[in-house]
Amino acid sequence: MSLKLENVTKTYGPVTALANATIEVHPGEVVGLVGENGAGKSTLMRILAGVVQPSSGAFTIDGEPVRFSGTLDANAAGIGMVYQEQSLILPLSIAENMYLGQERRFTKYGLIDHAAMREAARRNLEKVQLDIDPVRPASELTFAERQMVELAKALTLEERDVERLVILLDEPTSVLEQAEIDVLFARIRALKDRASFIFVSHRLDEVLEISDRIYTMKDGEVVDERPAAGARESDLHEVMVGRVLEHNFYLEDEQEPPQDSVALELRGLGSGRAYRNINLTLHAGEVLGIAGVIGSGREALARAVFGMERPESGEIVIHGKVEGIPDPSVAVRKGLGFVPSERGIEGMVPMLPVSENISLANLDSITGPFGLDRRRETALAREWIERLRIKTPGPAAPIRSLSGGNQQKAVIAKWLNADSRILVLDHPTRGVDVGAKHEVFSLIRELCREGYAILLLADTLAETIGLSHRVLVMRDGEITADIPAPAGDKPSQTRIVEHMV
Amino acid sequence: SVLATMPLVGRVFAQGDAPLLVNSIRSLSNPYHAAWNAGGEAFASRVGLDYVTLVTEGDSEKGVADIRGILARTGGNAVVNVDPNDAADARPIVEACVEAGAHVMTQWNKPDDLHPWDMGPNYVAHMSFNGEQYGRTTAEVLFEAMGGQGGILALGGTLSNTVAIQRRAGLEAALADASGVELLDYQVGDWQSSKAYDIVNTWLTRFSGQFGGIWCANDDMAIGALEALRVNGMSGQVAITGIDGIETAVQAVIDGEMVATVSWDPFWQGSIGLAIPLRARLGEIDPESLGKDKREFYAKGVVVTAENAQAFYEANFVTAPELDVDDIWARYAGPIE
Amino acid sequence: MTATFPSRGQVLSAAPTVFLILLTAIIVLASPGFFSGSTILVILADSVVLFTLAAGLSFVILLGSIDLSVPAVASLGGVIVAMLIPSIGLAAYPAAILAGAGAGLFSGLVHVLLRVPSFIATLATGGIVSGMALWLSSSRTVTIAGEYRHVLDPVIGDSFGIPRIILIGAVVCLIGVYIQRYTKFGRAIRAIGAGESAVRASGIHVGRQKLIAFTIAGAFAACGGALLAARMTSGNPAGAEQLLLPAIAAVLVGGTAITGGTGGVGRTVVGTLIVIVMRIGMTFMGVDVFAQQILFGSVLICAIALTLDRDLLQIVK
Amino acid sequence: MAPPLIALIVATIAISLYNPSFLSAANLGRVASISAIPVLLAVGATFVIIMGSIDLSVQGVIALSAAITAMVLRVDDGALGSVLALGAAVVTGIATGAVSGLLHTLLRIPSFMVTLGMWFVSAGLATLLLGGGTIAVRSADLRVLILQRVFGLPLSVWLVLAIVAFAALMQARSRFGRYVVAIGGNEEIAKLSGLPIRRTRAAVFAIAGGFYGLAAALSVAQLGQGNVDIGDGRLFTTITAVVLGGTSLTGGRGGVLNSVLGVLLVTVLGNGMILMGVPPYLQQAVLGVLIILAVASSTARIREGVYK
Ligand SMILES: Nc1ncnc2c1ncn2[C@@H]1O[C@H](COP(=O)(O)OP(=O)(O)OP(=O)(O)O)[C@@H](O)[C@H]1O
Ligand SMILES: Nc1ncnc2c1ncn2[C@@H]1O[C@H](COP(=O)(O)OP(=O)(O)OP(=O)(O)O)[C@@H](O)[C@H]1O
Ligand SMILES: O[C@@H]1[C@@H](O)[C@H](O)OC[C@H]1O
Ligand SMILES: [Mg+2]
Ligand SMILES: [Mg+2]
Repeated sequence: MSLKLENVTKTYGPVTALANATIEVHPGEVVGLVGENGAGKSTLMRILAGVVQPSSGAFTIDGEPVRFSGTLDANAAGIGMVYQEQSLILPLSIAENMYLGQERRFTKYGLIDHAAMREAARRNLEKVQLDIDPVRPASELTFAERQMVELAKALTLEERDVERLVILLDEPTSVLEQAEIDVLFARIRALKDRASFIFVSHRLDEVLEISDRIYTMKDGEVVDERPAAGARESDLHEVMVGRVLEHNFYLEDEQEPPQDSVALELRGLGSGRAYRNINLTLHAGEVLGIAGVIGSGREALARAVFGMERPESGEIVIHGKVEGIPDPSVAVRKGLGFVPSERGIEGMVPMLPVSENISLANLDSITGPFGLDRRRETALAREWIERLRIKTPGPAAPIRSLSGGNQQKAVIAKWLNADSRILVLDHPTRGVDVGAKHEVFSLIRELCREGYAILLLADTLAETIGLSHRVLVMRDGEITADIPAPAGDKPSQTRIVEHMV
Repeated sequence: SVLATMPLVGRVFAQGDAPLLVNSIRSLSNPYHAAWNAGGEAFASRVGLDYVTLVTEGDSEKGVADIRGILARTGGNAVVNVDPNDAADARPIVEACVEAGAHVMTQWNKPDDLHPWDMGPNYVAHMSFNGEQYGRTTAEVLFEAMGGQGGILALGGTLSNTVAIQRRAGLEAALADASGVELLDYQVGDWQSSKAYDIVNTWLTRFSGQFGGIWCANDDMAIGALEALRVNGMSGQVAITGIDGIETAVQAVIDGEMVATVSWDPFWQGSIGLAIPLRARLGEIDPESLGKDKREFYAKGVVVTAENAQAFYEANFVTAPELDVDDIWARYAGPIE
Repeated sequence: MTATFPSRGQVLSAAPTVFLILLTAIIVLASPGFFSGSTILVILADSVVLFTLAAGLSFVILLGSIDLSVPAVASLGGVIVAMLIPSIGLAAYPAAILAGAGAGLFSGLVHVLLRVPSFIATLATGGIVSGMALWLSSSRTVTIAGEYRHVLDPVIGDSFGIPRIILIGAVVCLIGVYIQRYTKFGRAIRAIGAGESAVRASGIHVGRQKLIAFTIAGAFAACGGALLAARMTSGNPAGAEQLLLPAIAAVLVGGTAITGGTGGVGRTVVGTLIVIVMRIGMTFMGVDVFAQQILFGSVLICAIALTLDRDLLQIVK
Repeated sequence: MAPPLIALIVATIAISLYNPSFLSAANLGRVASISAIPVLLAVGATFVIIMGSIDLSVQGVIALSAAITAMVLRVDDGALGSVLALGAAVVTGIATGAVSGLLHTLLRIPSFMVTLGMWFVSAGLATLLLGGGTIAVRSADLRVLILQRVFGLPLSVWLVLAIVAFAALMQARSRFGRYVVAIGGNEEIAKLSGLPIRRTRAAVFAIAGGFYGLAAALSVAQLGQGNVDIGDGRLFTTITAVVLGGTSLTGGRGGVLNSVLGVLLVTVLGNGMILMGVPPYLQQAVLGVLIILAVASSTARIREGVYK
């Protein structure tokens, strides 16, 4: 089955999300789709998936014009999508999630046959090598497990009575670790005789690895198309961003040695089976990266440092003072800041303006003699917008209307405004495009120079190594290695992976 | 009297000068006040004046605000008959009426220290029924039906409600005089039949076989009690009394399922409460020269028992009730002490 | 680009006011006497108790929670005032407000510490507070005897020809608006309503803010109850029972979303006036009582349909 | 074991220690029969609440349906009239619920506000229809539902049991039931999965209305009369029962059977207070404390997450 979008345009009020985009997907092909945040990738995929209707242009399958009025139509035509945002319904079981909207297949006399559905779900979970009981509610899964379940959900299309499938993957790897990515890629390759794929990612190396052909989008237009074979990351980067990929992506040459003073120290921190007996020191001016696979406990540890979750034992020493088990409000008072991985939920208040998000962690900064001073707040927000080059129509724009990278910068601005000298960054570049990533990286470098201490859980291993002064490796809740990563003498990925698994 | 001889009082007033007749009651969703409203309407059409009903929906402030609104709209040219939501509401209402120059009469509820004679001629009178007396009367009928012996249960109205408190006091007084009767439990049914139904069901477990009568502070609860007994196969075995004289209760008395209720004749309350202040406005009576005993008085209720139930039913529910406003003192029972 | 941003939101935030004006215009057209100075004063005076309850409730609704104990707390406030005036005079008002704050704090504790949803927590504490009011008053309306009426004068008297209660209402309004718009607490609760997790992750003690919100709601409710008692010269342990729905309606019609995060005390002023004007207006226009409830409900739905900023609610539950 | 079930057992034991006749067959039958109407209401409301919405129109719908029931019975209180009255009550409930549901979905107004408005509208309509009066229907055949016993329990109890069984099945095993949970769990995702959101939402309100309508007809049958106040006080007890049963007000979690437990708990507690002689002015307060304890003990395990 060949899919084709021709001169498709999609507008949202004054915003043009897609402008005369044309792409084609041939049978058995993996098509890569790259572009900056807001380039229109998701919009294009959503049109193919029947979720969004194009404002104009033609959509044809094997030359026949089609018009989907919803997901179910697309499914019936063999098109399924894994969404960029997580899309499992937490209270429902895994099996129920996988067949949501397709219950009819298991319905007899108006009743759903749970056992049959469970069996079918189990078969599809096996395809992604996930050995979990499908009756468990989705809420019990980790972030990455959920993502794999979503893949398995898309693969249920295989059971359909359609000859060929098209599976749309919108940033499926952003929360996955290498091992899971390998499983995913293996699955994609195995399915190529039956299915075509569109694969969206901000990690260009992945795109090059898995795709046959790559489209690049910019400002709603498809600006480039090339075979993956022979293409290089820097080529893609150039068409995407309009300038050459710097050799020095992680700004290694801006890395300066940390200061001697210890900003944060963990002594014997532990919480059940999640992590045990964690000891670490973080210096001012240092980026301390923590590497580890899913389940290594690094995420729980990072959250515990900021008081989002309670450790059961151990103590936290901040600027030389032993602090009790923290609570976020205490942590902030002691000078900690936290950029969480779930930006939309914990990082920002989507419907509030940029300015109110920036001031949220330090309302004192906008308090005048008569209470909150809105004028001061706006002025302050403008300062940060300028300093961090946040792209926004203005301080009053709701933060949810910004692109991911710019949202992330606003979240960081919140902590800088709160005078937090110790920052816990949990996947700060998740879903952020390469251009914006670069800006976040340079911000991290700048902060280090100013003596900020940063505990980093990066998106990829390369990023961890590239940005950190030191890399701690965690496995099964314990620290298994402490590897220096000075500028000019970065450890290899294999050296770190050794300690991870 | 002009009222008696010239039914269309409207003509007595110069064009545009005719006062508006106003009944202010709790709501139209209960049969008691619905009948009250019907009385008001009947009276208004008999005298040919415009009429409005105001409802408090149980909200005192709304009750007061609505009356102020009417006074503002009519510039005080109104005749107001009010059943205040709460005793306390009577004062602001009366003050507003007096100030605006309207004539007002209150029923049932008013603070003890608010008196018509202190407020000038515009606060014409206050009328009530002796809650204690009738609470006592129904209790006595109940005891008699039980042969003066045995345990009884009582369902009261909303706890803090003045009328409920008075009726309960009557019950207590009757109990004090009846040595053979014992009050086993007093519960609050909030005037509602569904609550009464649930409570009586539970009583059947707790006091199984120990009681011969249920005294209820109103008919709605009596009906709930009655149905609870019926569903447990006990209808007719336990004597029940209520108060209000609503149709279903009178019917139950006829059927021998209740022993008594008391009718206030709300149709009459809704009409006489307009007739008295209207006469004052017409100058037919001079409130100032009425004695205190006529400005704060009890009216007579009708105790409905097996003897008179059938006749009462026919006079009040089969045929349309007749206005009884010509002799305003016909149902006078005495001063309120 | 900046210019296009606030426009839609601003239009909608003005909508309740426009609605109020339209409503008033319709009533004035149908019944000209409505617009006289004295009517306006009457309407304003009659709005104050409801407004005070609704203003306190606004804080809780901004959080995305609800406080169903408002009428019970208000009644308790009324009973306390009526009981204490003979012994402590004017100090009875702050005493009542304090008791209300205590009741609100209790609701807050049940909600925050025991993690009981506010709907249930406040329903239950409402029951407890009612029990207290009944117990204190021995289940009777407590009358404020004539000799103490002078203590009521600050509430029921006039100043410069204006009922003093209107001035009190204005003060309550200023206090409420100040707390909500100019304090850190006010900002925090609106943010909590809009996205609690992010607020917590910004180092704001969410539980504490919620406790304060419920405490304030309790204090305002008791204050409203005290005003009501002064106006009625008595404290009825069930006196404010019927004010819950109008108070909720006033908050919502003013444009504070039931889901929290948007709105405020200032808007509740407009909402309260809509509710009161609507109610008195119907009496004024001589709308048949049988039709009044139907009309009230319909106008409520229309008002919200016309003024709700749906952009702020991604999902309409 | 489900926390509401534990609470129910604890309450039952405590009360029967104090008053052994609580466990008598006769009393259990009474508990069942006074629970029948609240169960219907709670089951209807459960669907709405699982969806994350709320329905405040319960009492208004009861008033209107009761008015219609009584009016039909006034014309014919025989078997035919009774069947028609029952049908009319349900249809009235469905229609009122559908109006709420449509206003809610088409105008995109939160259910809290729509149903608040509909409460006023339907109670007002009922008042208008009845002119404030009460219609006595003491001899209507409809009353067999309450007065006729089968195996010791009134027909109404069996009817409600059958309906609960059907509703529970529908909730657990039908596509519709699944959709309701999915929408309550996360509406945006449900929409992406192609579920018919609006239709489901509107249908849920209509169905809930149908349950209230049936409850209204049973109330009329039970009390032998129809009037506007017949549903007074039912709203808050219904929602309390649903939440006590373990259905979360934020949606996505809970079920019909939970609500049955919740109703039984409320009934037993109310019943117990009278059996144990708690003074009337304290009953609300005691009930409040017990509800807090019951809900708190079942939420105690859930440590994270937003609750409002
Ligand atoms: N629901 C919407 N309402 C308004 N505008 C939208 C909406 N969805 C997308 N857009 C617009 O469409 C443009 C393209 O967005 P889209 O999500 O397709 O980008 P993307 O390429 O997927 O970006 P990313 O890499 O960040 O996922 C955006 O710049 C935005 O202006
Ligand atoms: N509701 C909306 N209204 C207007 N613009 C929107 C809306 N949602 C998204 N956009 C636009 O879409 C663009 C991309 O948004 P998107 O959420 O895809 O960002 P992102 O970088 O992909 O972040 P993430 O990866 O976390 O989703 C932004 O430039 C933003 O302006
Ligand atoms: O409803 C009550 C009525 O039944 C009783 O007779 O008087 C007081 C009223 O509140
Ligand atoms: Mg995207
Ligand atoms: Mg993105």
